Amino acid sequence: MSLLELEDVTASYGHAQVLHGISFSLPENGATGLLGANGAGKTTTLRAISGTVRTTGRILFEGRDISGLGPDRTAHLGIAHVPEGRGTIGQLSVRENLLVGAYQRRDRKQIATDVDYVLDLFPNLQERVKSNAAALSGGEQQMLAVARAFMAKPRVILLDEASLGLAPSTARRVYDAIVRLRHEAQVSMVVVEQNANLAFSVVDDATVLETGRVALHGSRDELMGMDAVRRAYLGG
Amino acid sequence: MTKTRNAARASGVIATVSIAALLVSGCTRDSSSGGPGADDSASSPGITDDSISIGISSPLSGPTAGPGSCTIAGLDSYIEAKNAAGGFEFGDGKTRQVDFTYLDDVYDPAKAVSNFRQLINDGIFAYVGALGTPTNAAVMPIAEEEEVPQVLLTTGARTFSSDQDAHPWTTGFVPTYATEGRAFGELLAKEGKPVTVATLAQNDDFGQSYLDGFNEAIEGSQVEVVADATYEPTDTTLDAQVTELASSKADVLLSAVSVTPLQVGVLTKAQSLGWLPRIFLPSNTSTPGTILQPGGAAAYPAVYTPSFSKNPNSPAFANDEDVKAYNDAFQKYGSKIATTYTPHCAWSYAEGAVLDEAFQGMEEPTRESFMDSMKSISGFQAPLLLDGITVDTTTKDDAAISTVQLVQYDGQAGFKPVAG
Amino acid sequence: MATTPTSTARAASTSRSGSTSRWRGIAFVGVLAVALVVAPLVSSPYVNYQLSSIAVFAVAILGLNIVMGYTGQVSLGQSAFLGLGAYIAAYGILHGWPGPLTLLLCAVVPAVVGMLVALAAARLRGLALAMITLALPIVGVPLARRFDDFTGGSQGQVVSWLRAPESTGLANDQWRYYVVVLIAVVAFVLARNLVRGRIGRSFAIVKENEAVALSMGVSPYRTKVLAFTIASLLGGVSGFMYLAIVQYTSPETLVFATSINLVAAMVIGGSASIIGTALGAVYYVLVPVLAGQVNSSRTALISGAVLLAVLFLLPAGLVSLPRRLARLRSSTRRPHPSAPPTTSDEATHRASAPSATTDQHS
Amino acid sequence: MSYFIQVVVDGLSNGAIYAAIALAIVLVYRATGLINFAQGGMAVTATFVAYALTQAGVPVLLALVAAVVLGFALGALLERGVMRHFEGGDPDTAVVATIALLVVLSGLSAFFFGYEPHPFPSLFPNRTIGVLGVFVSLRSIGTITVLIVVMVALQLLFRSTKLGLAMRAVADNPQSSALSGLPVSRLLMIGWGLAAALGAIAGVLVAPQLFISPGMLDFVLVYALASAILGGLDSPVGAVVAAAFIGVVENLAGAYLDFIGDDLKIAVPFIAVIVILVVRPQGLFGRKVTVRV
Repeated sequence: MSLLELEDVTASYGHAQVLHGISFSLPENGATGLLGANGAGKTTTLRAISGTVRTTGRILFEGRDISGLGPDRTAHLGIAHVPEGRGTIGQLSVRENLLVGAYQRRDRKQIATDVDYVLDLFPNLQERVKSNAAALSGGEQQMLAVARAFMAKPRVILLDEASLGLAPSTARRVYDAIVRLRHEAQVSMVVVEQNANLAFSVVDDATVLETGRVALHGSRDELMGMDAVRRAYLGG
Repeated sequence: MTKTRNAARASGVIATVSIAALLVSGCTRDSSSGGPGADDSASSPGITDDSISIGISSPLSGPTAGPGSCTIAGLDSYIEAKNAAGGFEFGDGKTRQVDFTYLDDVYDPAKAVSNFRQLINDGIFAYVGALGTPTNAAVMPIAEEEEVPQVLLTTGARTFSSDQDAHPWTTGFVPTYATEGRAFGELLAKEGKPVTVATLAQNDDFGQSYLDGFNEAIEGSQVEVVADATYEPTDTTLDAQVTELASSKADVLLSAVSVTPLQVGVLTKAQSLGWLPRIFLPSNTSTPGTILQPGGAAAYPAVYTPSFSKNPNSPAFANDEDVKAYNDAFQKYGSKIATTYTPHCAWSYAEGAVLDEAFQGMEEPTRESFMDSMKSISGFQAPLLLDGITVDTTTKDDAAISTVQLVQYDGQAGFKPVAG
Repeated sequence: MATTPTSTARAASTSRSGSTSRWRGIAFVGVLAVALVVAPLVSSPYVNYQLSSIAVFAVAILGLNIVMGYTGQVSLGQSAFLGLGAYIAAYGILHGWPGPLTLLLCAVVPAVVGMLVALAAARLRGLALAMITLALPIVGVPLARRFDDFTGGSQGQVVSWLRAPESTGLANDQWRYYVVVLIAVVAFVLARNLVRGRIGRSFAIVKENEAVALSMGVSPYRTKVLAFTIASLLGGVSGFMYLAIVQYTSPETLVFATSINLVAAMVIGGSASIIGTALGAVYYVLVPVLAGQVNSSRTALISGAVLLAVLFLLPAGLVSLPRRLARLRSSTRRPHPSAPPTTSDEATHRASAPSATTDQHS
Repeated sequence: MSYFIQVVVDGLSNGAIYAAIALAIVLVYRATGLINFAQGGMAVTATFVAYALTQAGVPVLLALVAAVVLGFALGALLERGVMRHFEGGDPDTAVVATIALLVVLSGLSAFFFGYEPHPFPSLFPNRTIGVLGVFVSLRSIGTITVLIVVMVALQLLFRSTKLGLAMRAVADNPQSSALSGLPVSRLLMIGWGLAAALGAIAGVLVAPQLFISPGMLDFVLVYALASAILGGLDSPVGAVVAAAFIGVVENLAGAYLDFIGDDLKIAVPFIAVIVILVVRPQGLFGRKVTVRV
């Protein structure tokens, strides 16, 4: 059974329909990518999963239909959404942001261990653990956003454009940590990324979206072998 | 945004709303009343053979709404009671019902002007009894321009009474603040011995007129002002001012404070500092139930206040005929408008009687005739006025009531005449 | 998403009816112009006073809308500039200065004061900025009382002026109406061009995201100072207009409550909308009048309830009424569940905008 | 000298009044991130509940408890019934909605109790104690004591509890908080409820001095807002210290600076606040936030 499965999902803002029937699935411990141009519906797909946009169709998580649940409910079930633009809580310190991530957990001792783990994973955060999130650099904020998502002990992390606005070397470091997280913590991921090179360093397979529809699906190697994909997303 | 299309649609909204507004006010230029020479007929707007309409705009919401509502409630009580008893008799031999319209101006001059224009538009004959210095000041020039009577105003500012030749359509009703201040000064000057005084005054024409009247009266006497302070009506407390004045250890405190909680604060603070002067309070903040008792005024050697009307709640007047009539009428009509008593309720009731008197002297159904009659009342003992206080509108430089009696707090719920 | 759903929808609707709507627009302006010219000739002095009041407060709200609606900065001090303008006008008229010069000073002096305040305050945001702007009327009232040689103190100043010239054959109320409406129309046309132009775009970018503004070479600080300066200028001009129709000014002109009511009227009319500004002024003037006709003793309660009701039905202001109606009509045709609680289109719009901008550059 | 101390003590008792409301402002800002004009309306409404109860013969302390409970319910109800409608939309609209609530709440209070101020019984004995020629009322001492307790409680709530952390997170960034699984709606409801409950305490503390009326807090709110902002907005301790500062500075300026006098003393704390904010935008006790690009 897949961990997460979308069946013919549509989504709209007001009268503008953005998704026209998306289907894909994510296996247990898998990582899948969503590629596509701007406006293809990648972000909206993530929002559909986390319940911040109105949808039709079925979204199955661990076999249960979660469509229609709000973000706090889906978070409770184990879906952590790292939104585009990072979404750290600016007035709270790094540590407090991490604790907010762990809000729904009751295992205090394990929370403390996990805080140490993510601070180890992101040494930059370790140095600034008492600073307000708003005072962090873009890269640090992105690291904090990922770390905070991890603190919820999710089954799946939805990662939206983690490299946006970052210098290439910083983006690389963020993705290195994400790869480590995926393997060490056994967490599944849905990755939306403009930079397909970065995306392919994490995911096993990917779905290409075009104007709200699935255009293509394939494994990482299949997609990287396709000229069209390479031209569009790999800068070559 | 997409310009023209939305613009055209929204403009539809504007147009609709504006048209609605015009319809609500329901009138075009031709039917407008008011202006001098606008009417060919003999009678002024707002009066027919069996009715006359008058209007008022006072604060009915916001911080001054308490007194504001009372200026309407008392007048309304008098008018409706009289209407119910058959109506008002006029000097031209006709009996008319008074049609009374009141509006809320939130103590905002622009709203007062708007209300006044609306009332003229609705065809009132006269504008009577409004409360508030800035609001009435803004209305006065328009009243002159439109030649609409703006009479018996419930404000003690001198502007409305001191030069009636310059402002022929305007008269004040209650004693000016200067009259009250002068009464205090005269009392102290008459004692003929050295007295030190501390003054606390609101930082506006109310406070200033009070001090002016007081200073005029003590000129050349042995009374000396040794400390003075002012306050803003918006201040939270006056503790700082009282502390400053207390350090003067003056014999007398003139506390020209018009805000109830602040006046109570003054009374409590001074005694808490161990300063127990004789105290003078203005007529609008000396009600025993809401000010003197909560402020512990009984602790002071003497608390004086000028008075010209009977307090309908005082046991001393419980059997007074006027008070009974007032209480009945107020119960029936005014209590719908004002929930809490301030002296303005009694004043505006008395004002109704003065209006009645002016109607009786009015020989023609015109505003000119009304103003003539309004300005020729003298020696009239209006209901609820204290014995010896009479209405005199014949002076050209003072309000309709130009005398006050000083009374002294009896330590409980009432006042007694000043000893000596 | 590069294009937001709302703008897609709007773009579609314009392309569908491009030229007809332009003609409709021109026809509308023509009708409006005729209505504005003819209205005072057929209306009573009272109606003219109300229409003139709408013009006065429309200009005050216009200033507020530039700083709040278009640039996204809080201002709770607009009444101070209204009052300042009124006092300057009163002083000028009583000292025999020519009208146009007085009007000019009513614009320039508040603009300078506003600019000085903004130079200090524009680095702040949110509540701190609210605080500083709020201090203006709070401190302004005792200042107006203190300098009574200039202001007439708490009694205020009656200024009887702006009588209709004999040659026009107009009554005073008509003449004053034309004067204030002319000023208002000029202010609105200038403001409309301003917000549609380059400066307007920098306002919008600063409102959207100051970081993006910086990256595009727009200084948020300078933009905010400019917006405050324009707002104060318009506030001062509205003070001149206030004196023209009320013929009186006192410390009550600049009380804090007026600022709050102006903010409410601005939002009710429509934030960042020129037409919304005019609608806000209509609301500001007429609702108290209508409330008074319902029940004079309950004006506060009625006004508050009306305010709340309008906000509930039209969160984007009166200006969104046509759009709202259109949506209602189409949603009765095609049943639609009510909007999700946390994501309104506006929020989506805002969240997706920075990415759209970045993408254009990559 | 004793005059100087008396002026300072008077300033502190004024400051206590500002501080009571400032704490409520800090709470509501911490919990909702809004400039909440309805704060004063909720406090006055809850205080009127206490007033009505004392008029019916209920002891003040009991009336206070009832007002706190009803205040909480009122705040939560307004959030649920009114403010939730505006969440996620234009913040200006939400602020104006709080203005509308203020107008409606004071209109309702006026409907039942009128606009005239009514005396309100004090929780504390109406006596004054004098030490070395300086006098201070037991009411002021009692008010300050209660304030310190409330201040410490708030500080603990925000700094050391999960609820406090969650409330701060929601006020700052509701979307992200929701994605982290925080029950945003419920937390906002609790925030409004607590703000109104604290408003009830503040109202009952200051009403004996100010008298209860629908407009009781209109001007105090302005001072309180200045205190809250000067204190850094997210610091209860800062708000109280700033309120004391404002009260004392205002009184000293009125007493010792002749050109300021009693009329312009209101300007002094505001100018001080402006100067301090320009130099230190985060306020006296606020944490510095540098927004990186």
